[in-house]
Amino acid sequence: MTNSWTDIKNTDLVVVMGGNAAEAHPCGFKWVTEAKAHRGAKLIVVDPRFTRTASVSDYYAPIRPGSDIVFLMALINWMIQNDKVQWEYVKAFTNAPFIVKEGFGWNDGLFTGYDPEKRDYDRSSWDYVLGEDGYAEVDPTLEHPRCVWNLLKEHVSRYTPELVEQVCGTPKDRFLKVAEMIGECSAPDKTMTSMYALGWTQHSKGSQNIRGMAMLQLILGNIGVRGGGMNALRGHSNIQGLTDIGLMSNLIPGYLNIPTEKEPDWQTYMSSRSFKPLRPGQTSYWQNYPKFMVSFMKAMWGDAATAENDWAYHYLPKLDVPTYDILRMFELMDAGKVNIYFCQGFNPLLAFPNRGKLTSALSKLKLLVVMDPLATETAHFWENHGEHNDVDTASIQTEVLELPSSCFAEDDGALVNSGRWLQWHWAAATPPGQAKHDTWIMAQIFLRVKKLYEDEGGVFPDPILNLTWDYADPDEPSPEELAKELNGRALEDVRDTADPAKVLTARGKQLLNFSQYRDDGTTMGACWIYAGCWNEEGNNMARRDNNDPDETGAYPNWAFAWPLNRRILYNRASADVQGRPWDPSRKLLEWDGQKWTGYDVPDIAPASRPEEVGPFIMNPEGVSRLFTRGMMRDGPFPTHMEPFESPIANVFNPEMRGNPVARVFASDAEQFATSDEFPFVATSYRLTEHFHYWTKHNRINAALQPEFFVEISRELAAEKGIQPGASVRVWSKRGEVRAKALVTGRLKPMQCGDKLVHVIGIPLHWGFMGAARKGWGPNSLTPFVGDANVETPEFKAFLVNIEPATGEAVS
Amino acid sequence: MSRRVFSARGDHIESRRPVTVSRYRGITRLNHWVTAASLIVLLVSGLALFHPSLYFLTGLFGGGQVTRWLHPFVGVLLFFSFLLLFLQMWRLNLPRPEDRTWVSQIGDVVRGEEEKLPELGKYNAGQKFVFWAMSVLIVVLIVSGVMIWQEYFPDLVTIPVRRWAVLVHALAAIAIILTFILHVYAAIWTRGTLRAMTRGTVTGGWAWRHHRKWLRELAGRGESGPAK
Amino acid sequence: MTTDANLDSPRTAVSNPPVQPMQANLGPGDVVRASAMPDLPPPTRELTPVAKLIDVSKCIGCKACQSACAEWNDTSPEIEHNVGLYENPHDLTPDMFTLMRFSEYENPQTGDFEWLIRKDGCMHCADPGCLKACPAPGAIVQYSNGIVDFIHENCIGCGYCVTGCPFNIPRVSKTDHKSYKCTLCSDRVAVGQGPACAKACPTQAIVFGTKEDMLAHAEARVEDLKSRGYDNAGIYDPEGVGGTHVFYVLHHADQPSLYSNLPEEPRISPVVQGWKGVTKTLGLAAIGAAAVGSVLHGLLARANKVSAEDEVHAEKLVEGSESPTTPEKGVV
Amino acid sequence: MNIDLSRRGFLKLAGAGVAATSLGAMGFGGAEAAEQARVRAFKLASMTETRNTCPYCSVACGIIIYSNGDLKAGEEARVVHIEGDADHPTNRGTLCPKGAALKDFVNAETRLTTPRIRRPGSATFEEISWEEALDKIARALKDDRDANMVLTNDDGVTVNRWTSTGFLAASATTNETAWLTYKTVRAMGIVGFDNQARV
Repeated sequence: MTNSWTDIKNTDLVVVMGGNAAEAHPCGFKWVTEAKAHRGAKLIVVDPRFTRTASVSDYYAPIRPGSDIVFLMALINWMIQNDKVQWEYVKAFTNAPFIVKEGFGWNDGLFTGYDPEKRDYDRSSWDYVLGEDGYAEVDPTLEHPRCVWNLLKEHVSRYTPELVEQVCGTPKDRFLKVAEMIGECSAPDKTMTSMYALGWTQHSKGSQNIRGMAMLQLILGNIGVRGGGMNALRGHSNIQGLTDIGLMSNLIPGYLNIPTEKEPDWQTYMSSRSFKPLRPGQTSYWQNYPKFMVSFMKAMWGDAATAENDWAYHYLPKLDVPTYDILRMFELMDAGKVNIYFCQGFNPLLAFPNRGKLTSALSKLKLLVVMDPLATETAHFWENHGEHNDVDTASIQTEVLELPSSCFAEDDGALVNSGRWLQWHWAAATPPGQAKHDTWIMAQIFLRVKKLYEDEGGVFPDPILNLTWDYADPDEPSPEELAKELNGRALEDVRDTADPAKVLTARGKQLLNFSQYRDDGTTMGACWIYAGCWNEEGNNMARRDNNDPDETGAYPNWAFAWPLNRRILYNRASADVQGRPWDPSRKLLEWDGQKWTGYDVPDIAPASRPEEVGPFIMNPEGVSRLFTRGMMRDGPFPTHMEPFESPIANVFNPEMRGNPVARVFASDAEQFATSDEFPFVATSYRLTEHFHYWTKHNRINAALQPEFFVEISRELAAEKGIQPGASVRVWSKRGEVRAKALVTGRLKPMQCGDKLVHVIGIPLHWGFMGAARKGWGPNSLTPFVGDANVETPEFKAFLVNIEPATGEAVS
Repeated sequence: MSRRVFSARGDHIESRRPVTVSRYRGITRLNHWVTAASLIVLLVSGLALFHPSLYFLTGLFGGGQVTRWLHPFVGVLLFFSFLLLFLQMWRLNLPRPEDRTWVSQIGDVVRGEEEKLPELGKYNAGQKFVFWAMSVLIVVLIVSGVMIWQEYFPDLVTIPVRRWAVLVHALAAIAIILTFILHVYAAIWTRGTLRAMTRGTVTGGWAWRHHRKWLRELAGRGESGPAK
Repeated sequence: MTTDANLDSPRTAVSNPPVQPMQANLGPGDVVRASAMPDLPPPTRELTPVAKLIDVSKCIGCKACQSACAEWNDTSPEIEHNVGLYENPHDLTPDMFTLMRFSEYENPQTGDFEWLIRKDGCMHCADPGCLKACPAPGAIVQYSNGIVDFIHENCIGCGYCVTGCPFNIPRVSKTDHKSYKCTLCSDRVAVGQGPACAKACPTQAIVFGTKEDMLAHAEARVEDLKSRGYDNAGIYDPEGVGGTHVFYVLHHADQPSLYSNLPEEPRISPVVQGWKGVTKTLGLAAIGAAAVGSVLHGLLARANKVSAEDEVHAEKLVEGSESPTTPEKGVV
Repeated sequence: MNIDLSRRGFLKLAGAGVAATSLGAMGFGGAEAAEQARVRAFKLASMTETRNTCPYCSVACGIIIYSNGDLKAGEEARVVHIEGDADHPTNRGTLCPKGAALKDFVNAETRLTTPRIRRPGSATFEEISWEEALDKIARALKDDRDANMVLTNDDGVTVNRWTSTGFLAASATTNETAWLTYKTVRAMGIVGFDNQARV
């Protein structure tokens, strides 16, 4: 989220598209009802289903799963056609005036540079024209035919209300009403917020869905302002934190990157990262990359990381592929190339696509280690549960260790919410039986491996032997010690760069914030964006002052928000070019002639003059991007792509299947179906009564939603002879499930051109463990393909068939 | 021998001097008293739940929960017990022409001037009234009672029907209590009656006075000893 | 941890529950009506009426109220089957005091689809049918703040409350044979807390406070709904049961039955009124009169006795000196 | 540790616009001892309060755990009730149906209480000691790493990556657990590293 949950109360219009906030985030959705009740805000829901969010909306429009880009680009087109643009914002705060290279273009659904063999684009033409001074050329009048604005205008001109009706199945009048309501928010004193979640991410072009809305929000001037923003409602309590800390194949804490093979040394690695400004006077904050990186290396390896050995750069693995993400790992596992796999509080057997493949892959492991508070399906994947997990137990040679871990009620520590708040919590209970804290388990594993290397030697033991482990109790590092490492500490006195005589933080003390990070090895800090969370003022994550001056919704003294306790990202953009708030009644920051003041920590150097320094300081341009250059694999603008399994051919290019650059493994490609055999569109989702696969272990939640079901329209039920509450069989090319049929008027067939599209809704909360009735997850059916940029699986649009179930057994 | 018209099987002259007449067999008496006891339990427990001022009566059964549990079971017992009585008695309780006369001369009945009344078989019209009233009310009570029997039949009928059932049950219960009072009072007021249900016999004079046709039929059969 | 008794937080319906021992503040002195106790002593004081307002238009049907209710009351609703509906459990049960009911409605005026979700549960009627019907003294009480509570120690499990309730709320347990329903969290209210459901409700579709405050809030909500085109928005606080201490804001107040058959004009059924009113009085009177009448008749009137003469006649008859056949005319 | 609570309540019930209907207004001001408590005994009396955060979605609602026993005092503690924290700016004491039933998660029948192992081909789990389980893991890791660590690629570039062992991190563990996990996994050179954010 660029903004916070509590900030939503400041909005005038909430657009819930690609999510179902009322259902998945009820207590966050509270702030929508607040905005409605107190500001008279309106709520629009665009969703294939009439959801619980839709039930309290002011306006609802249906949409075919996987067609969001058409809807979003058509909205942008409508805004441009109807002059619903926040012109001052667009001109000053976006890259609309930037001139793009001649080679760039779009044809037949593809951008220039496509190589079907490699399934990849040559992105060299997707860039600005650079002047001799190294700066990008711009045309502030937006008249240059190659400026981003004119290219965008042309790009979206294809997306008409008629196309929306044809591709999305949204009636034209519904689309136009939505466009009108959104268009009002182009006024500087009106804001709209976008609340989205996995309804947009779980597509093979998920990143582009989000880009689409982000562009719309920029055009309306809604980024950086109170009540605006792009608000990704993250699904789990700490996936924000785990991502911040970089628990992903290619990440280093604070959104730094694990190097690739093409970066064999430190200099090469650094050269492509500390971006130079693309416009004069801009901040380009990533110029500080070396400080963050060196401090991280010092946090990892302490004295073993020195300037002489390039901060132990060789200790870091170098990637040969973009990521070893989950999908790739299971692909490798299924090919017999993975021997040991750990699942820490994670239940992949139900969480990833194509369960048949997952079971097959897990069966090829030598050792599976599951650490979890609960008995998960993954830990029991080898156990035969009849139709619900029909495996040949004896033939599975995987050894499985199931380790009992503690849960939230039993440990201290911080979780990071969707609004980037780091909130500390305290243990209230004793773990049951022999259950242990995850920190203890991880420490034990590490210390034992280290001991083996000490005793026996082995392959490249250095990064293990030299890992910093200076904890009071090495067997169980305390949360306090770990949190302090995340914040960072002075290894030598940290001095003011302007006045070296002045010691800012003395040796051994906690760093104040990341402005004190150094690239000379005198500071250590694991996660620069968290710096400030536990400085010499104490544990700021545990702050509990709920004062909110002028009730802006900022709560600046409640816990700690990264970065620098900033509550709204890009908040400099809440004021115009001169630094006056766009909407004085919703002031966030203003330029007082000397510095930025207001309710939030400025997202800009406090003394940066407004006319000189752009608000988007992380970008070398200093402004936001309507055109993303070569930063996304599938295009600098979003272009319509059908799901890999779709009942309709791509309207721009009937030959194109799915996302043309998404990674597809050969065996998975064979399992993509067509609508001849599988005529119905399925989409998967959460229900409010459950949290993923956890709450089915809880008696009360199991009672509130006891059994697996699928939702179908009355029309489809009539067509297939399905009675409400009867059992149905749903199958895809990859597997099948049996479920109860919930026949409802909340799903209606959609007329897309000459095709009537039926949507089947498949909620995801059942498995074969726990208190609820045994069932299946949608992942028995879903295709094994992810988003082209981040590999999030396509769970939201795929093809199935359905029929009344004959008998109970499913083979 | 000739067909019994006014008497039941087992009715016979028990002794001749003085004359005693066997009116109810042991099994019938037992049946009657089971029925009577059930009815008393039912009316006490029912009244306890009917009116707050009588709720204390639940104490007799060990509290409200037990009373609530017991009442319907005793109701079922009563129903079947009475059913047996019914099967034994219904024939002699069918109306006869002399009943009309008896009813029309009810004043003579109350005054005890029985010599003015026609000769009767085993039951007079008043007794028959009690019999049929009991029969009808017990059916009404068991049917409405099952409808409101929360423990086993909570969903047998809809709540509106249940509301009617509970009203009908109450009204029928009042009626059956009134009938019961009539029955008991008549048995006491008409001296010499009670022994029919205790010892099983009545005196010849009692039979002569109240149920002469019955006595005549038994006498005409010449049965003077114990039944063979 | 603060466990200070002098909490500076306003002790509102939405503050955190206390952990310091506190005296429950709802007692016999606050009871204004009790089942089968016509001669209840008058209450020692008068509490301000409270109410729970359920704003159906803000409700997202998330069932947090159900969850919080079961958790707070330590009930354990059964894990049933899905029968093609969102309602789970499928009905109120002795272990589920409140239930979200879902109805789908195609609005003929706007052409829009609407999903109307209503939290069902005890309405805490000012004139409670359950209390009227209950035969067990003190099993159902009404406090002066309006809460109608079942006192389970006194409950006998007869189910008359089910018969009496105009909203079909009480459920009698198969296990302990006691009747259960929403208590409005009387145990929480007794220490100055709002009900668990109101505390949990994410969108504050459920709010709790004095009835006066709640009515004012409800009226503001109705205004908001009217401004959004719900011309028939209104408050459901039915007069037929004297008003309720749980009441609704409805977008279609003109058609309460749209909301899973919310009664249009609820009142205690006349049949129940008849049963608990005139029948009870007249019935007992008739029984009393009959009993007294018999006794008086027995005392005052001559008993019907068998004479010695009758015995002689009988003997003669048995001896055969009198004709065994009935004479034509039965007069001797 | 700044565990002290700000007992500042939100005077205005968030948005409901219901100005605090206070205890006093409801007649609960001067609580007199009732002669005979008729309502259910208040079950939180004398419990220990602990501030925590709901572990489900990322709204991160503030919760208060009421437990029987005080961990800080070195006692065993058992959760008896969990309720929304009314002082928390985001959820203001409210909870969704999952959060409101958190106690059932902590006390679920399917909570794991002892390390278990499933041997190859076996149809059951059997209990195993922590010592044995951890040693087994360490041994397996060392052996697999030594056998499969890729030190250089085909071009002779040092790559030091280990792809035959993978690690899936959680989605609800603390930052501190995450950091310790990160250190361990990265130091060994594991690249098959991912977390729930992927889906």
